[in-house]
Amino acid sequence: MSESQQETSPSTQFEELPDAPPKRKVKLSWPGKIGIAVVIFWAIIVAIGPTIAPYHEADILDEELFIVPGSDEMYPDTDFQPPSKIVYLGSDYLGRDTLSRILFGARTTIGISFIATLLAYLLGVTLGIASAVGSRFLDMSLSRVNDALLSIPSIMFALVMIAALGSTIPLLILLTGIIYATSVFRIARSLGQEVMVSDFVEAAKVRGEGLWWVITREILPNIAMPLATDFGLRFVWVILFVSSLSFLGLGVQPPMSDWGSMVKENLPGLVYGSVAPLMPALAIATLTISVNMIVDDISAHSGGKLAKRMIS
Amino acid sequence: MKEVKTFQQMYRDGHVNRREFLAAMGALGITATTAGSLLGSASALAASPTRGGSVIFASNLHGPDDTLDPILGTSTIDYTRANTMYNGLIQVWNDMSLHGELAEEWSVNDDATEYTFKIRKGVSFHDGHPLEAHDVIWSMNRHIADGSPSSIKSFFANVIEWKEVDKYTVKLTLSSPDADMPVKLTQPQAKIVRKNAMDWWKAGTGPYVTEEFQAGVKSTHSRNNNYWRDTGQWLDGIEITAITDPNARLNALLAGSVDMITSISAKQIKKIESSGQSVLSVPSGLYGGICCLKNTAPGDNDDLVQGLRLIQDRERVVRKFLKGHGTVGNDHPINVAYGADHCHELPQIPYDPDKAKYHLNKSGYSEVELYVAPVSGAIEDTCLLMQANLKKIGFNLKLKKVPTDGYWGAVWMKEPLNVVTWNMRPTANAMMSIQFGPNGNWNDTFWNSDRMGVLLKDSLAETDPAKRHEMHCEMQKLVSTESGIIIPYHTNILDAHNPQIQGFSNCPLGQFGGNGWAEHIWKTG
Amino acid sequence: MLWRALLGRLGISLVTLWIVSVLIFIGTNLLPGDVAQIILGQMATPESTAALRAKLGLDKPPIQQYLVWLQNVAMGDLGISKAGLGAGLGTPIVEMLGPRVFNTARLTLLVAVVAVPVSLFLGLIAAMHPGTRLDRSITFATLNLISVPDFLVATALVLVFAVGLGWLPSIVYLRGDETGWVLIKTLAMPMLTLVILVSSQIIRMTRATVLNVMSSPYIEMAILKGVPRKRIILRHALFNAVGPIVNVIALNLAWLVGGVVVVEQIFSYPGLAKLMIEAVLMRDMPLVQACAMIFCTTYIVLIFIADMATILSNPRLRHPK
Amino acid sequence: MSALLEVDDLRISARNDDDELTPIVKGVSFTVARGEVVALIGESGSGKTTIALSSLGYTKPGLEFTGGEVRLEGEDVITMESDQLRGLRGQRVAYLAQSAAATFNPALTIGEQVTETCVLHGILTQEQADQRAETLYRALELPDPDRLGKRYPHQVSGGQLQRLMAATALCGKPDLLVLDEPTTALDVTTQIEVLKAFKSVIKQEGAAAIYVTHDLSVVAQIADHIVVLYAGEIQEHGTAEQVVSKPSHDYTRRLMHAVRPPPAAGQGDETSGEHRREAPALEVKDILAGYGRTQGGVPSITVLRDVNVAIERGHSVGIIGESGCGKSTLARVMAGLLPAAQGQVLLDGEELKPALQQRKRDELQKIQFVFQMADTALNPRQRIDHILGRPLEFYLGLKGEEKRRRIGELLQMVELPQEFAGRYPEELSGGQKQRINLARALAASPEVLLCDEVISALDSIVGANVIELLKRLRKQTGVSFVFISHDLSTVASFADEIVVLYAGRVVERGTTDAVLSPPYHPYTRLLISSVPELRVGWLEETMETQEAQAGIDRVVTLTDKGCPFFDRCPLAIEGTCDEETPPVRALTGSHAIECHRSEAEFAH
Repeated sequence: MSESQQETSPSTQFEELPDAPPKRKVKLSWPGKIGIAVVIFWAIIVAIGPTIAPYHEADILDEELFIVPGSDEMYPDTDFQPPSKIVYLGSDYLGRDTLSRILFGARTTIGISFIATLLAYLLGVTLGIASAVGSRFLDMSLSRVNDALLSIPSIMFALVMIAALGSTIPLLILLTGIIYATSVFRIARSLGQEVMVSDFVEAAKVRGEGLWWVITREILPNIAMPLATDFGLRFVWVILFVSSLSFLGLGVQPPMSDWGSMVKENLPGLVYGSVAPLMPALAIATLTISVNMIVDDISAHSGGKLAKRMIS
Repeated sequence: MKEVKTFQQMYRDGHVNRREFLAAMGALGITATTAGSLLGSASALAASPTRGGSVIFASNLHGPDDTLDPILGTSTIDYTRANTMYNGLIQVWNDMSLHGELAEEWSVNDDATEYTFKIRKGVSFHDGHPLEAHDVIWSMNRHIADGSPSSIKSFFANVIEWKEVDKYTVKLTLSSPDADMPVKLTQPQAKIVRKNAMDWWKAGTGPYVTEEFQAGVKSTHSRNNNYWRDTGQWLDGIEITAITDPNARLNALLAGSVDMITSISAKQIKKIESSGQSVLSVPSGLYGGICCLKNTAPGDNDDLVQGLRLIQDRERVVRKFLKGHGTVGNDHPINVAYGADHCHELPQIPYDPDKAKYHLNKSGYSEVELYVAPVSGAIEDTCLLMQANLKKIGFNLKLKKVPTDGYWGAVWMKEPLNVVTWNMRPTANAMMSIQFGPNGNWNDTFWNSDRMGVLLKDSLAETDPAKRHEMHCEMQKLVSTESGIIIPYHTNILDAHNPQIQGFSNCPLGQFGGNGWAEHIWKTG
Repeated sequence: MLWRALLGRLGISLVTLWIVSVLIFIGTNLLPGDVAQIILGQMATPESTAALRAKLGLDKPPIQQYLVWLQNVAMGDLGISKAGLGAGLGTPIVEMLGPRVFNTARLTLLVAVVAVPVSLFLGLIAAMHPGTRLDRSITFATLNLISVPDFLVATALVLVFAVGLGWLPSIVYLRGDETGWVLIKTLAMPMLTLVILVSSQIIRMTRATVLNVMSSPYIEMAILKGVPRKRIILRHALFNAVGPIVNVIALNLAWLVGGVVVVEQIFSYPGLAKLMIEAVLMRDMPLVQACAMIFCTTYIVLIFIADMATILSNPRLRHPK
Repeated sequence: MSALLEVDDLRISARNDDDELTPIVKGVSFTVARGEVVALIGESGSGKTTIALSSLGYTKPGLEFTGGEVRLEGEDVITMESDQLRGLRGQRVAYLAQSAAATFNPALTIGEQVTETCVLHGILTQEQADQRAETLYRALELPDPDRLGKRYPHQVSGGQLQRLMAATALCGKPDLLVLDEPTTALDVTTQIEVLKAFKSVIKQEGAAAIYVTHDLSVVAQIADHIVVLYAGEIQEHGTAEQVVSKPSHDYTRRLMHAVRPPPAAGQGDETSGEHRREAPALEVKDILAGYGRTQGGVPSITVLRDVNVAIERGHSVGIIGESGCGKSTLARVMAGLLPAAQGQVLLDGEELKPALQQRKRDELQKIQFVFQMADTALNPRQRIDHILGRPLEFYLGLKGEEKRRRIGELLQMVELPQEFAGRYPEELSGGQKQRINLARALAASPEVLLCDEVISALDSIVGANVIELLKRLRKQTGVSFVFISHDLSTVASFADEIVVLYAGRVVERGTTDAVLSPPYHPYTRLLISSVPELRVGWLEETMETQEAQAGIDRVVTLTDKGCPFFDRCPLAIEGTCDEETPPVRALTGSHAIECHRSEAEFAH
């Protein structure tokens, strides 16, 4: 490791010993690997889901499809059918194909959540860093407003706003983004403050560097990694939040499918033992659990510091 | 069927059990639903009413705006409470005939502008005060006062005054003829309360007295021992609440937490019956439909409306979404539940995608937007089916899902294409004139027809049944071809209850026999 | 020093509360539709609407409306709900909130009484034996539970305990006179759901915090002093982990008060969250504002208490030099 | 003497994620007899702490025993079960860590932590333990012994905590003490106190000890035997006398070489006057500075008062004082990082704006700041060429090939190979990082370099190399240096002038020779006498000569009136020194002392 060549030293036999063992690369354990595989799987579904779906998400399947050969029942039930060769994951309350709707819905659910998380980061990191580097007054004002927003139950906040402004996808994304920006703000601010008092930022300040340079060259690169890990966690919360909203009926327009409202609309099937409400719920769970497993694995390597921040 | 009667008898006498009875009915080719109701009437045969016990009733909607003030009532739970606590001047029977309630009798002048009501003597309010004319006048004046919040204020827009003739006689003067005034007085909002009532709890004359009331939570009621008539009042106590979530409501019944639940969906019937609970399915004129505003695009395009009529797979809607608990609609409100006024001669509009495609192509539209709120049990499903079927013929129907709250103010009668649900009215004429009359308050497709006005007026005066039927047929034909309403289905009024509770009427004007079940039902065992 | 820290926190809490009141006022005024018109509904005429607007003070400028509202709230007068207002007999919101607050408080307390000790115990057990099978199963189970939507947990429990086994009622139907065992059984399903959701969070946090403290030099020192593991965790580590743990408990309690919409909806539990949803749907502005104020105040008070606990558990502040 | 502890061919390895083992300790053997102190000496990475901890049967997480035995009274502790280990630790073998501040649990009282072990092991009842603790507090000369147990760790000073750590270790009357760099983090004046206390207590209790350190002069004072380690292997092993006076191994000699001689007149690096100009390169006048809200020109916490320092062109000025005396604050005031509340900062005779945001770029360029911790002063996300290139670009506008060439020159200047340009800081060792840190400051072609404790975080050999480098750079470039350190011998070997700071005031200043020879300010005298000498027996001699009172560490605060050194000063005049601000007594040349006593009185 150490390769100093000190011509001036009396002997070169005793090299300066390294301070610490070289940093270990992040190596994922098997739950982490499974997590990555599942996340990649869903990413592919987002890309090609609609093309491989056997039916369209809006298709209400014809009764003829379900006629059992030899039976004289002309109008067999099409709703809440168990998985079969016609409908691989069963049919929903209207007689639509659950599999197709999950494949179509992946794009809606994951897409909305992802964009909302990105938005939350854009807002939260910008304001959080502004708060960390800005004046005491700016920090105080931003923090208090943030505290106030945090104190409002997020579902309630969304509910009031959607009731006020109508249920559209852009609004859903905007609201979710704002709601989750509050916690991103706290993390970005504390990370920013941590870096802000470090010697290398002082060094840049003594050099006379401008604020913009300090933020982009000194602060951002140093908080990027913890923020990236937190992004995963936040993404999970956002998926759950968006699902809860659509479960409460504040979501996308029919016949578009999203996983949360699929659970909601098929809930009556539960008492008949239908798998229709379980399948989308499982889709949500596989994705969120996987992301969490990856994050857990990574943060286990960074000494659980992340867990400490999860509180915010 | 003689066999059926025999089996009912056997069931009543305990020779066959419930399962055997249903099996026997199946063998006779009787559908499960019918068998269920036959079983119900068999039980009714079996048991004579018994006094005692209490029931918990769970409606479908409640909230902080629940009220005991009759004039503010807007929901089933308010109507139910009103019928439990109060009486009106006039009541409607199961056969839609009108009878005096707190009014012993009434008379009307020739041009229907003056009514005289004889108030029943010996009736007292829950707080002991006797009922007199000034109570009636005070109650009715609340609807016509300036800024009155009454939800049926418009019904009484033509009232000049309510006047006390003597202690037990009231005279009503109208500014314009109104033969339907007695029907309006049967509304739950038009209940009679004690003059200057401040606290509604003791302000009624009805069969049950309110013990406790928490808006959005529940109310409890106990028998009024000084009730002025003998209608049974079998129950000791009644608890009225609501469970908003349909699944939770059903689960509550299945778990035995409540005894009666309103507004079940057709899809829940199978589960309810297989769990040993009873379903009350009353055929009704209640319908769900689609309004195309005739005064604006795209509803003003007849081909578009025609195309949308032809794309309705009505049979499938009734079969699949209503599970048979309803009737196929023919794009006018008057179905078989209206009896003689229903026009059976009118041909049924078919499901014809090809013709629909032809009309839609001709209309020049390839895409329209329809506002949907879950205002009626199967309306959302119907629209989704319509959307899927339109997609097959290359037409894009965009659905804009909006919440029910605020729907009637913000969407209905405003957006060019919207959905609607209408309760059954006591008469075909009342129904038609509210929605399609020339001066109808709620002409929700903005369709105006002079001919319709003439027919409405004449049919009221016509005494010959055949001619009257003919007039009604013409009206129904007009509505189903020219107006902007599309009515794919009429749905039965569906409620479910614990089989121990009996004595429900089949009045199709509201949940559980027109919301007025409190004084009739009883609980066995 | 201690007092300065406490007063500082109190000041921050009050400022936050004030900002909350402004936000709530703005937010609720964004809701479309004139409250007066909504109250009057289809019966609205221009005159009656104007009259009601004047009566409700809606004709005044927004800032004045806000000040009047704030003053009333500060005096404990949350206003009159729209319910029954038209008849001139509006229901005071304080009265309407009473039973809902009671219900929410009851459920929250029952859940907290079960969840907090259980999760502290499990979290500590996991932290005491890191890497063991026990720890890994606790970690894995809680990871899964915090990853799935709350409605899935709720429905799965209904499926098992109500539909499948038939042990518990699937909805909460409170007659109001339940006590003891009957009450517990009635509330069992939402309680169970919430206990599971809340515990997973607290367990993970407890474990992470204690493990974090476990990597500090003074714990290594305690090991080298031959202190038994149990004492290391319970005396050396836990004392230093109080702050974050109390914080996470406070956050979860706040969530139980205002964030359990889905659970209250599924089990039809007449709590505050459900009341607020109903109020939003009915555009009952004073009621929405009152509910929101309760939620936010609860949150701020709980966080304040947690901060106090953190400050008080810190000997640096308790025993200044 | 029978061996208490025998370490026999001990091997310890680190296991990484890929399950590969890297040897850390490679077959080490030595013994510790009863009543004997054995020192393990080596630089960081030599495995000295790892070896010491093995006597408690403990390895740091990630490490594991891979061979050999560690026998305590013939019993191998490596193979012990955890129950046995618990009995061993604290009871028979006790450990004293480097930083007492970190190893005392902040949430528990001192008393509980001191007595915990012996009560848990059932040696003493709580009452007996409390009594014993009190006895130990007295023996260790801790203040307020009867109430100390009820206090919390943050309520006592660092030096006291370090002694309390000893009390913790000794409370259970262990056979063997393991002391891991127990004085490294302390100021010299405190260090001597603690060493004194340790030595007498060890003798009193008759315990054996393993003393881990990198500082040979400390070892010489306390150890009977010395084991010299490098990279997990023993280089030399012998009695203290033998190793210190006749080192046989190359590495030992290098360690000896790195120990700077005690400060004395004549060590200073007299700079020729060739760079001298009229005005000093940098001068601060009547500085009053501190932290917190400023009211009426006075900050709520005042750190510096009446400070005047001038740095002549090409000269190097050493600023010395204990931690908390305000020396880093002074550097920050000069750099503009902390605007002074009152007073002036002059560059080439021109007044600078107090805050750096208001200073011009070329003014900033002329004063460069070298931070203490190279670890944190270099952005871990930037490559070395980027770190060095930025000032070139920023101040000098260099770009492309020119910039690259200059980076190469800078690396050469700080004696680092060219390929380091492509590396990240975390790939470098501590000394290399400090060189980069220096090179970055030099890249700006400054006139004044502010060096804040630049070698205090480095091991002795590495530190000595950096000092050599600095000396050479000074000759090469003619840059003026402000050299801040708590180590008088380091300053003495580098500076032409010395400024002694005590509690935010300049108590003495002058040329190095003048400051290091009588007359002394009483505080300077204490500082000079506290620097350990590399010979056996120095500690005992000093303990006799030194004014015992002055050495006791106190919380040093800047007093509003009087002389801040009053309460430690052996020459203090009651009623005067605590009431009146001492006058500045100008002596020969630029030499000045701030004291109420006359030259004659402190000249002895």
